[in-house]
Amino acid sequence: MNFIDLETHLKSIRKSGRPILVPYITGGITNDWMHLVEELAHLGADAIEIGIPFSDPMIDGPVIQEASNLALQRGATTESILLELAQLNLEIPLVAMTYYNLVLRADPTRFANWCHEGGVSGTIIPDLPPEEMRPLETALDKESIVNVLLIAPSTTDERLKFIAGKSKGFLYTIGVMGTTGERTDLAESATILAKRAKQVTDLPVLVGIGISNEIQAQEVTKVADGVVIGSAFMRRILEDQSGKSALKFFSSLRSAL
Amino acid sequence: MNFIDLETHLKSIRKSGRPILVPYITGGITNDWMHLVEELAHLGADAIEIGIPFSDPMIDGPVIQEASNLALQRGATTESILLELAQLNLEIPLVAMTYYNLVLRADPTRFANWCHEGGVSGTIIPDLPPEEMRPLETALDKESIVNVLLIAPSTTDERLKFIAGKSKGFLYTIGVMGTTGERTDLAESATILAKRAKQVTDLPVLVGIGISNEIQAQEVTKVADGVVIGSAFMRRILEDQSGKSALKFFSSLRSAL
Amino acid sequence: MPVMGEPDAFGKFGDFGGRFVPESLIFACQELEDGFRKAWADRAFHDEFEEILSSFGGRPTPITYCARLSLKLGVNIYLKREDLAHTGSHKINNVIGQALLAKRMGKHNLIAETGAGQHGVASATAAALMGMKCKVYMGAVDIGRQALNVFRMRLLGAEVISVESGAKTLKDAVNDAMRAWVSEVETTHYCLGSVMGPHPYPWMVREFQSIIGKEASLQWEKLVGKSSPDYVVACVGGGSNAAGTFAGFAEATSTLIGVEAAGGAALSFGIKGVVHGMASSILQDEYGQINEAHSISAGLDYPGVGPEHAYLAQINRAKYVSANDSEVLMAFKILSQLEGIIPALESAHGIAWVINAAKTGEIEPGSNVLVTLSGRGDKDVAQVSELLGGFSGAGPGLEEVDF
Amino acid sequence: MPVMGEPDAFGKFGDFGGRFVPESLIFACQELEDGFRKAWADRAFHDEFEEILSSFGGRPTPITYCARLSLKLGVNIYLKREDLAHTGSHKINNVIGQALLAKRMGKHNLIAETGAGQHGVASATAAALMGMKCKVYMGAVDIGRQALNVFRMRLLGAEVISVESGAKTLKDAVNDAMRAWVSEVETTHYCLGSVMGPHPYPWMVREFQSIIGKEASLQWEKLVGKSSPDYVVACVGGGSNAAGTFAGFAEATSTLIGVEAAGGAALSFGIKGVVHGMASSILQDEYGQINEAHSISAGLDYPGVGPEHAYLAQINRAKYVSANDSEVLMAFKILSQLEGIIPALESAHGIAWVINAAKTGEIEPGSNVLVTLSGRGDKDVAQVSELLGGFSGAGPGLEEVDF
Ligand SMILES: Cc1ncc(COP(=O)(O)O)c(C=O)c1O
Ligand SMILES: Cc1ncc(COP(=O)(O)O)c(C=O)c1O
Repeated sequence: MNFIDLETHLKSIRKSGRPILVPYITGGITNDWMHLVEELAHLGADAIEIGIPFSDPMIDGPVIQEASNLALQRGATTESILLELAQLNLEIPLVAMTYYNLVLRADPTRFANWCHEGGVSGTIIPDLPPEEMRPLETALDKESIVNVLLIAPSTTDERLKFIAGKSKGFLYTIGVMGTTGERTDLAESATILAKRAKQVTDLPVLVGIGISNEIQAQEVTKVADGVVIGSAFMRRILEDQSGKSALKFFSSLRSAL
Repeated sequence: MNFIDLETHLKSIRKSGRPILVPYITGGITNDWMHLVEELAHLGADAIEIGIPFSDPMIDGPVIQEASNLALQRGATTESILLELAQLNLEIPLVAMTYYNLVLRADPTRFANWCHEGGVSGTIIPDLPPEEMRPLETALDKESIVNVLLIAPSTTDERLKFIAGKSKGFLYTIGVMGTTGERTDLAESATILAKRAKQVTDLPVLVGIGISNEIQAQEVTKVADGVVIGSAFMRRILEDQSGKSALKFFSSLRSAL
Repeated sequence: MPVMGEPDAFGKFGDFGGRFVPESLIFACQELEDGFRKAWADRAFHDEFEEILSSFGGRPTPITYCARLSLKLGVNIYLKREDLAHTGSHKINNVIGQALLAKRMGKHNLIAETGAGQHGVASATAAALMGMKCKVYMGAVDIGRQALNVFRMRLLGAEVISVESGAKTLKDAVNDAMRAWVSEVETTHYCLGSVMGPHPYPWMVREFQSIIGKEASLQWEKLVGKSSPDYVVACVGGGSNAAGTFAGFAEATSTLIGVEAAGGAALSFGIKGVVHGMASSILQDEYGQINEAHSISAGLDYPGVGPEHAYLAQINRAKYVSANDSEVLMAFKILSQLEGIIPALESAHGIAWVINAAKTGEIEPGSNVLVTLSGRGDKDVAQVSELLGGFSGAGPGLEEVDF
Repeated sequence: MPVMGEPDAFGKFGDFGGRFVPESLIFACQELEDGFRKAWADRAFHDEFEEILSSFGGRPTPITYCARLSLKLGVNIYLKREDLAHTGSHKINNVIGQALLAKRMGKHNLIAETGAGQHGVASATAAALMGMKCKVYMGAVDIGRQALNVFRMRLLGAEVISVESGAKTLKDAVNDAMRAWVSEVETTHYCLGSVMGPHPYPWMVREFQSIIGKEASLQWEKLVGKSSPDYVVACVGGGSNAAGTFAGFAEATSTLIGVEAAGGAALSFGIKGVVHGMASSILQDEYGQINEAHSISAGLDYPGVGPEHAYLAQINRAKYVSANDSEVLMAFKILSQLEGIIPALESAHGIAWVINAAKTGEIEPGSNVLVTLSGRGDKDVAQVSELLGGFSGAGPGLEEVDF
């Protein structure tokens, strides 16, 4: 695998004027999930977030919970998912998303190692606050992998600056106070927060959590540099394991942005 | 009905040297219970104790409890039983046994009146202690009916004298610490108590509660002047409502004494 | 002479009380009276009694001001919290007293009657604590209805004896316990559960329970600062929690209110009679046969009432009223939802009356009302849930209470 | 520096604790920490907290000397009686504190998680008392098992929300409560039930529960006269009753013993990890997936443990042991039959360890042992009866206990 620098890659897309589109997929969710990852890349994903399933995913709503359980039942582990990724050869960066207990259990160094093997450019650990990320960061640094930090509508200005200063790759903007999952309306909070973020950082600002359709994606990317699409995509995989309808949904999103 | 003085009658039997034998029957226990009363008189009963059934018969064991319930279900009341007795014409005295609530509910004067109508010579109210018997006694006195008091193995010497002094008709000796009902062995306590009673009173001393068969009756009447036979008789009526086996049992008792 | 003093030489409170038992029990009652008299005159006995109630039983129980309910009703409601006593009701006060007394008198076996099982559990508890044997008489019907309490008693080491006589409920359990006592009287103490039965029980049980009223009146002074509540309210089954409470306020100006279950209101609908060794007001038919009582709360299903209550009613020192099942269910819910206290259904009778009386103005606005909460309602939750339509779903009757 | 002092700036006790939550909850945790800090520095808050625990909650709870059990074991056993607190366990201490704090912070809704239902009932109680809305998250499986507690909560006006995620038990209820909190954080306080979760919960809940240990150490001086017990023992689920108890003796010479359920012994068999917002010792598989805990007592069925316990174990100030289900059942019976106290199955873990340790001589004869009896066992009676063979008949296992 060729190593892709996350921040450079995303910034170059931003520079091109196109909104950044990052789909999320739970690793190991189906037998041919790797194929889906490849398809996403072909269909124009700018990066792909790979979820490593955890038994107690605190920030995830019902769809991702179900996907995580399914993947775990199918035997997915941190190692198996990351090492499977090594077989891919993509032109876009991969970002591994998981919870901190899996990192600790593997040990940060081994985890960083597996990420490296899998060609992962960045990590997202939503329950790992910046104050506690030193051990992981140290391990990731050795592999030139970055850790992406999150901000939320409730994040204070001061803290937003602090987080933006520590985040690498991009800034993950939690669009809504809540768990992952689709919402009928785009939360106002998403746009407001994206605006606040843009004022303090040059990092690409991607909004995740709560983006459910093209209209919302268009709306939010008026301010933000891009979006992460999770539950809306995963729900379609759970409903149709072939992934066809999910990929179709992604295509139409891509055309809209 | 001709009035029979209880004490005189029993003393004359005692004088004849024959043990006094008093069967107990629950009033209203069968349709022809009056007939059983007559039969008992013919078979040599020296007096008959007529139980007036109460819902909560504190000193009665299972047999008399069952008999009381049956009689109540058949509609027996204090008044109905006592007034039915008026139809009899016996040569022996009748003694009404019941609990104080029925006396109070009727009112002592009315109760005494009904007793008088029924040709009853005496009453036994086991839950009415001598200290409380004034209202009943006053009412009974007017009808020349006597109230029989009870002593128990736990009665102190001093109290035994007190009770013996207040009892009329005879002294009812509770043979055993317990409820009415048959016992395999004659309680030693019965003989001891009868002896104690004989030392302080000239009243006939009759032992009741716990006398179950001829041998026990013979044994106890070596000391006491007679016995009251309750559960052993009533059990046979409950088992054979015709009363035949009960009467047969009574006959054999009579022959033994 | 104090209003709630000793009964007379015959164990009478006015016309009520006495010792209407078969001669076989007279000696035992006398012996018990003597034993109690001596113990109660002995500072050491009081000390031990109070020490156990404190270190084991959880006394003193607090007085809780019901802020939200008081606001709604416009009268100030205070609860004396017997629900916080060990085993969940005031019954523990009495059994600790009697078990201590029994031990002092050299009797190492206890027998007790029970209806819903609260007194049985308390008796089994006292027996376990003091290393005594305990037999509990309980109607076969009640055993079927109160399986959990049966198991609690057995767990505590007591033998539960099924009473098959009569209607197989509380009244019959009393009969059978008394019958059993007759034949075991030398080694056995009969631990009666309320201010009923032959002398000295009504007096003795009231004395043991008077710790409720004594505590409450001292606490009242500290808490409210006035000399006494305007109303002192307690539910009445046999009448022990009421008697124990009233004992602390009988000499005060408080209006004393005893609340019976409408289906077991011996003082409202009873007639003077004699049962279970005492003369009192008793539910009976025209022939003098004792009626079964029927109410939602097993602990108030008793056709009689303690004789001292009949006396207090006669001399107009206390007033006796009743609450029906639906008022009680409502009070049960109201106290739970407004104050976070699930009361025993028995205790909810007192609350039910207060709610009604406050609404009708019988209790003047601004009055201070002390209600004895005789027990906690955990034991009743299963029954109430059935009455309200089961555990699952939104079930009727659990909408937020508004009145 | 005190052994059980404040955690560091990151909310850590040594290597454990912290605030491992999504960024959406960071502000709420900070706000809560600030609110708690201010309240806890305010004499008026302490006064109100203590006043409610006393007038409503039944504090102080007594210390009971177990005369018969002590005689049998040859060590002196004293129980701190949290079973006598309102709602039947120590859980009320914490919820009163949190509900008061929430009100002070202007939040009028509570959410809570519950396993067996004890913390849910306590939370619903505090909400009813203070006129707050309350939602309780409870695993669908637990709802099925604990129908009575579900009804108690609803009776108290709380909404019980069935958790359908994961294994549908306590751990999943915590997840769902946290998820719910994220979206309601402005109006809602998450009333966590033990010394777990993100900072400041482990510290705050320990402070609210430390009333157990503070009371006990004062009572101990009066009662026993020695400066401190040789052993201080408490069961450990999340660890709140143990932390609250230990807080009163951490500076003393007492050996502190936490007793976990053998099937949920996070400290004996767990590995350092992060779950529910904290770094602690956690039962997990080789991949880091969290294991379900399994024990007879629902309240100890938790795969983690409060971080301060992990710290106290690390620095060897407290020792953590475990008791298995059959030892616990035996202890449950022994305490019932020898002392007249039916303990919660959770609390019976502490007793079980003491019995074993006294028998093996691990506790020297003549030692003074203080055990926190965290709750009463009424809630467990139905379950135990099934385990012992049902309510009726002589059933196995209820023969008088002899050991
Ligand atoms: C909680 C409670 N309250 C009241 C009563 C009624 O008894 P008493 O009137 O003797 O207080 C009972 C009887 O079982 C009870 O359990
Ligand atoms: C009675 C009782 N004890 C102990 C516990 C365990 O909790 P903790 O370890 O936080 O005290 C519980 C939890 O539900 C409980 O109900």
